[in-house]
Amino acid sequence: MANHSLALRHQFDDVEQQKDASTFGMWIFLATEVLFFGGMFCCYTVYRSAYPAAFGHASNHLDLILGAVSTAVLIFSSFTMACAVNSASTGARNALVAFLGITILFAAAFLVIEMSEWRMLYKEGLMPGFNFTYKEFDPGHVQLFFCMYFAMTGLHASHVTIGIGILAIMAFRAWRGAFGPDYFTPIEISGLYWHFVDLVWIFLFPLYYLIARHLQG
Amino acid sequence: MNPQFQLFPDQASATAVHLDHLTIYLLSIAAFFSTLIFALIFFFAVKYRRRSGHERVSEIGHALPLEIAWSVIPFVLMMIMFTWGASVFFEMSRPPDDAMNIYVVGKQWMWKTQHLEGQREINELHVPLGRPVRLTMTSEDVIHSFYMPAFRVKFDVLPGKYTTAWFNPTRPGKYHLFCAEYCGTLHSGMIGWIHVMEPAEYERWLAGGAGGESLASSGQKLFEYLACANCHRTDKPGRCPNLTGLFGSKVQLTTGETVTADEAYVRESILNPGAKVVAGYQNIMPTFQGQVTEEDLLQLIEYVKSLAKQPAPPPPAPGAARAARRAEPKQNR
Amino acid sequence: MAEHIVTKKQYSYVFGALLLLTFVTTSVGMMDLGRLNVIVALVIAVIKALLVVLFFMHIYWSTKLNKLVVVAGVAWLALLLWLTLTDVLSRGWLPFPGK
Amino acid sequence: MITATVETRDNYLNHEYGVKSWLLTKDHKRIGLLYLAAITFFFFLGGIFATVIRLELLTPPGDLVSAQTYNKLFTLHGVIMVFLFLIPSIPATLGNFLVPLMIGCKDLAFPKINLLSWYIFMAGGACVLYAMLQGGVDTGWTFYVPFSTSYANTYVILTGVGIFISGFASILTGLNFIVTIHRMRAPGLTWFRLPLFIWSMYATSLIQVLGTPVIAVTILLVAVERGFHLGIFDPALGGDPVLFQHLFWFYSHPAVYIMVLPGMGIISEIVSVFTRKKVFGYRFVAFSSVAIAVLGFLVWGHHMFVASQSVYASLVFSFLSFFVAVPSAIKVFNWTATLYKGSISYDTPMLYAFGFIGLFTIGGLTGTFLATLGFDVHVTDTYFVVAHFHYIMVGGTLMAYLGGMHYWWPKMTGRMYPEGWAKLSALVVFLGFNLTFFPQFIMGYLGMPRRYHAYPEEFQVYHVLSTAGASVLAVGYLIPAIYFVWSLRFGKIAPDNPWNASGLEWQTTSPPPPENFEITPVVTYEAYDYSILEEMKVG
Repeated sequence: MANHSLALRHQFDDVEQQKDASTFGMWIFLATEVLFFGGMFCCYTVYRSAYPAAFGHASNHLDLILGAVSTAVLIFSSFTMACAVNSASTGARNALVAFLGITILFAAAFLVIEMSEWRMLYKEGLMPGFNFTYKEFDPGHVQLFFCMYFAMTGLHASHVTIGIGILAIMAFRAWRGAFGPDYFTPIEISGLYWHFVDLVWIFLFPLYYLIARHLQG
Repeated sequence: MNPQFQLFPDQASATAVHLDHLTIYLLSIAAFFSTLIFALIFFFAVKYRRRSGHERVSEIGHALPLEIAWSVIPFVLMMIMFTWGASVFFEMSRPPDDAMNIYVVGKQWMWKTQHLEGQREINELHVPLGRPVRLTMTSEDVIHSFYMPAFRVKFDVLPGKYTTAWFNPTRPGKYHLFCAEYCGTLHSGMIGWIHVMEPAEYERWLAGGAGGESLASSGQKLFEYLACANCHRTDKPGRCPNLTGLFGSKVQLTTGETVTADEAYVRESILNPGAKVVAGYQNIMPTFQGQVTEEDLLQLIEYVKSLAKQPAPPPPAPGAARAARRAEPKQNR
Repeated sequence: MAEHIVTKKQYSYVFGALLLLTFVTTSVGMMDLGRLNVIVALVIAVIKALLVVLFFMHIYWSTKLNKLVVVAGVAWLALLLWLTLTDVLSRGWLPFPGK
Repeated sequence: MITATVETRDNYLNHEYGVKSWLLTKDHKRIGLLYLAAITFFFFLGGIFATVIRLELLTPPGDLVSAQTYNKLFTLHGVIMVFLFLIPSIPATLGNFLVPLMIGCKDLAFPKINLLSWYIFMAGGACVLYAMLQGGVDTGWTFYVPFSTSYANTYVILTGVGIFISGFASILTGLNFIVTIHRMRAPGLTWFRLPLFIWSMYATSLIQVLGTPVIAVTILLVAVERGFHLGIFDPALGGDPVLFQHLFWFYSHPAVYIMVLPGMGIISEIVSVFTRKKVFGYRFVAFSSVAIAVLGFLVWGHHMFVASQSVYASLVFSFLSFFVAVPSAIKVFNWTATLYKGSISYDTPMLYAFGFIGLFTIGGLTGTFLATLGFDVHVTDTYFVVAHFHYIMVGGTLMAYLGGMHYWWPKMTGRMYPEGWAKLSALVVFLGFNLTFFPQFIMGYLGMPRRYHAYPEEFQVYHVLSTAGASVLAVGYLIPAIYFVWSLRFGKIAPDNPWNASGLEWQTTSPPPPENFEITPVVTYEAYDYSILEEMKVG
């Protein structure tokens, strides 16, 4: 009981209510995030339906293998995050810290892969606003494709970066022994956030790397 | 025509009259309901005012029939609004086939208008009485909105595409033209006048202008000046599609899609030739972005339109053949 | 709400499925199947998303309220796309202004 | 556990002192007051801009300020009033203060996030103020592309960032309310025993949570496009300016309901208390709030009938728009029916409620005009629209806000306001408002476009009337500002329940203790059951 009252904030009646409220709040925040990315998905859908051929040409400048690998990497980090929550719930402190560490590592790996893709596109002159020299098929609409690509992957990458920050804090707190089987809501909530970041990429990958490749006509 | 003070705007077109009838319906609905609410509030407030601290109330929680009544009745009245409004909107949206075409280009902060006969005006538009006028409009920079209150006509003018509005003036006179979409510093200076003239007077005005050359022939000159005719040949198969009979027809593209050759298509094909390549041709045309103004584009389009009225020559390619077979203008909509 | 503890073994099954689906979608993406490409890629993406949401994010064992929030988020996104596309896709259906 | 004794009257105001105790507070009541201070500042700032606008429009030529200055004035008026006053107005002040009190809990679910939201809001506001001091912005609050991205040469990005940031304050407030209302209601307080203000706050929060992120990302895209010349909405590349308008109005139309729904909640409270009756058709009024919130997301395209949206989309949006009118009508009729056979007293909050119902009726009816396709073509982007949304936002939201401020002022401060002055100001506000905005309906139908710095002479009569009304209105707003401050020191000490209301917030002391209730209340009766008060006295 003493352990509980440490973690229980005054506005709540009991730990159960507090935990419920926190998870519920996080889900609402994630619904917000869906709509936040949703605005960009809407732009993508409109432009993709209007200029399929240009999107096809542009899509072929992305490295499919790199995209697939980064997807796998991010999914793996999501898996280790789930394992981290599991470890937290069983009170396995060392496992928790280790799994968080692996998650952070793979998140960083994802960022490295993504940045190398960006670098490649920059060198090829496919980065609107910085270096865009593409002159072949329908350059205007190809530029739109890359605008949306960089806007969406950029927003996603910023979420990954924030996620790494959050997970680092969680790992530090876990290492200090802040969590136990009866109090690990922050780990669970960070996990939800991290899985959401994974979710977004699960859609970004097919939209940019897969479905337009054969549309060039 | 523009007195110092008005309660009701000029009605200078049939659409204006139709819209005002709708307005009268809307106003009577509003008058009825607001009077009803105000009267009830006033009546209740007086009748049931609290007397000497004595609180006697009758609790009536709710009454389902009443709730249904005051949901359904307004809804039915609103569906009438919707249907009526939509029919007026359709009238506003569909220019008659015999409408005369006038081009409008908006830019910060002026309206440029061009008549097919070649007359150009700035912040003014002369039109003949009793003939429907279709405006094909575009903008050189930001979004504007072409607004003529006396005709109840308003439509946004966007960069990069053509929008249409139409009106049929029924009263001669001088009417306001406004820009209704905020467009920057001198937005309120982007105003002008619509002059509705008797047809004979209009003919005199047309003849008196310095123009002399029709839009289509200006377009033809431009077509030759830009050396378009080197590839788009009309006498024999060239490297590019023959434009005779093109306008208004269906065009098959290399992607397998079929598009209608309308103003937007011609415009895009000049500025961004690679976007829609006709089946059977190579993507070899250079872009003319930056070389032609919006007004030049309108002249070129008008020239391409004038070619549509000529009979089509034998087709050079299968795709174009299909297009040519349907070449009579405006039947494929 | 009783907390449901998911074992690492269960997680690893989900992970395996996700990895497999990624492989499938990538391979299919390399083939030209016409319109089918889009359908396959999106269906697989939705399946993957469902796996993540239901199991990694515990929605499968979660309260109705949390499920409702997920549905609401997706529904509102659908609303945004649907009504925007109502406009974008129907432009130029008739020779009306607004093309 | 703090055991406050009744004698010392420990309350949230005197519990702690000092600037730090305010700036680091996690008490929802104090945060509500922090918001109150901030939005009052923004209201008067926006009001100053409105004053200069009205003075400029006194004469047809643009002779008082330059065209560029005028454009900045109406842009800043719009941006500040919409994003920094109206949207946070009722939810962040009265909502923050009242939601936990009304549902009988100690605080919101996430007090730290609540404080954070105030800081985020202030950061956003500071950005807008900084942009204003640097030279302002002239795009209109709508930020239409491509003007905002490529043509305006003012501080668009800075203002956009300000709006982006303050949006998160709005999201967090909404999130906090939803969780609190779901999870923290007092024992016995079932959904259908909730006060209608809570229902309306819940509906409002839904919109804040689901709508705000879309405007955030839209503004972000505008800022990025402007900063790096990407071309996302650039027509020269095939980008679509109309797409921007879709994204913008997806939020900005429902945002109108963020502004007016809380107002409707306040009116339900006030009408009930001052007629001593339950609100007629409680469930209809409650569900109509949620219905408005949901349907409000389906109608945004009625802002774009002439924007070159497809005719079919316009038809769909026009049709759907009429559905929002039904729940709005239900509310108005139910309030009116509540008066029937009541015991009506004319205290100041009730005067504001009368004003609200009348003005909202006019605003709502003209709203259905604007949803009517053909009619909208003529009046959109004219003063008709300006008049319509001021009837909703100023005649509706602001009247309700002032009514609510008077109603809960005793609870918030422990002091009564001077009743005579308050009644006078309510009357002045009502008259001034109508004089300001009614002529604008006529002017709009005559064709006077909005956002005009100079205008043709035939409209002058209406502009003069409008400016005259605005000066009356300004007086009407200054009077409460003065007497509210005055009452903090000289007002009569307020009893715990000055209106004999039955809500939980009135069962605690005025002002409430830091923990709101000494004993967590248990609710056994429906909202607005005034017979319970008699039983309590007897008991």
